[in-house]
Amino acid sequence: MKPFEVTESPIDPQKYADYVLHTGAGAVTLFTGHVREWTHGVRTVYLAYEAYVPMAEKKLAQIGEEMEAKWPGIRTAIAHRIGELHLSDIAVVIAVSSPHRKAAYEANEYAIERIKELVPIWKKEIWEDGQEWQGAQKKYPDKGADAQ
Amino acid sequence: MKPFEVTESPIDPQKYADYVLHTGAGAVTLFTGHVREWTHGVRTVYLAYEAYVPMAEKKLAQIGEEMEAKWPGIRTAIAHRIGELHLSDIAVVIAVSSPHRKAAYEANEYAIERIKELVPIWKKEIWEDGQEWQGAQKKYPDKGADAQ
Amino acid sequence: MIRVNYFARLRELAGKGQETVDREEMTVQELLDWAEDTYPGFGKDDVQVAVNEEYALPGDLIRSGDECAFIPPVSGG
Amino acid sequence: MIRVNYFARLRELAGKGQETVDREEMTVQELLDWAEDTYPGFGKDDVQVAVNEEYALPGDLIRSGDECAFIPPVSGG
Repeated sequence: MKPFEVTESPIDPQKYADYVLHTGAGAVTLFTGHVREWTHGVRTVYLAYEAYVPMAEKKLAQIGEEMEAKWPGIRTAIAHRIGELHLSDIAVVIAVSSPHRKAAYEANEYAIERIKELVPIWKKEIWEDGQEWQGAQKKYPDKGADAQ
Repeated sequence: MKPFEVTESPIDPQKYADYVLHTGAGAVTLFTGHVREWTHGVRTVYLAYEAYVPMAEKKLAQIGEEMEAKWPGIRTAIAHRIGELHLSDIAVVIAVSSPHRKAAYEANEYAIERIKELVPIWKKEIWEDGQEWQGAQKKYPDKGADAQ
Repeated sequence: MIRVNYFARLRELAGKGQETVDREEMTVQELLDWAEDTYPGFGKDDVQVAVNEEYALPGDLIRSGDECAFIPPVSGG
Repeated sequence: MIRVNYFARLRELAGKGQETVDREEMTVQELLDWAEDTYPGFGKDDVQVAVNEEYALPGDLIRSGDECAFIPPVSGG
């Protein structure tokens, strides 16, 4: 298992939680992002995710390094699925372990915000009557105030 | 499965994540609290948890109601294990689903804070050379500023 | 008769998990005073009382048949 | 020769996932200008360029053999 990976296979979140757990960890936070049926009143039939895979995996690992620098003592694993995803499928999983709970929550939320800013992955929403690529980030997300 | 339970059995966190997932959920946060080896420089051999079980389950359900009132649209499940727990064993699991991620993080963290304030569960730390019951809450946690 | 439950440190101090107090009614504060008298070192100022599985205030009345519990500082999670 | 990759909306617009640009060197801005000229509607102001899997600035130089990618607004998660 790679701790920072883009995969075409269904995601088993427990695998990532197990990866970050160790005897120094008192808290593990596991975030999973799922395909939701309704967005802004429009019904999603399915989503299609696409990635620039080698760069996306590098950027996930970079986010992990940022996290471990900001919250010393945590361990992190992140995976993002690509391809066709249907209702309730997991698109992304973020696992963080920490000696204490506060860092586990904060670092986990930081990870999903950073993923949405800088990891080259794209989502197309497919509705009953149309489809559209999503995305509207800052032009230079990597150089923003949050970047380390 | 009871969504708010105190149990003597090992906790399978995925069961609680599955319980809260539904097609309206875009985010699931799963928190697990684990037995940690070192606390304040002292090595833990094991922990013994004890609960006033019927009241503890009521209080867990009350916390769930508080959460669903504060963050409409979320779904919650919480379990706490009692008995002898060893290194890395899960003591508590909190699962929250939400249409959007922010509420899933916030509500989950709220839950663990409230558990530590008001749920009648006690932890005894057993070290190589001694043991002690833990706990130092406010006298009336249920009536505090956070209570709804 | 009022039933009382002990947990954690208080269970070890009392040497029992539960017992009954032979009273028709008393306040929460009177129950705490009784416990302090009966079990030296009880530490009533740091102990809450639950009546019928709900936290009670010092002036609340306990009646025969109620189920009480002494709740020392909790430490779940 | 510079290799360029297209993703998402840009892949559909270009009708291909990758191609080569026959230049020895050019800046990131020149590559974006070339893309806008070649594919009307490219929308270069909202597109970043990665050079060898790292985000690059408009003035950065791209050399023959580099692997580039056009990165439209991302939407992972």
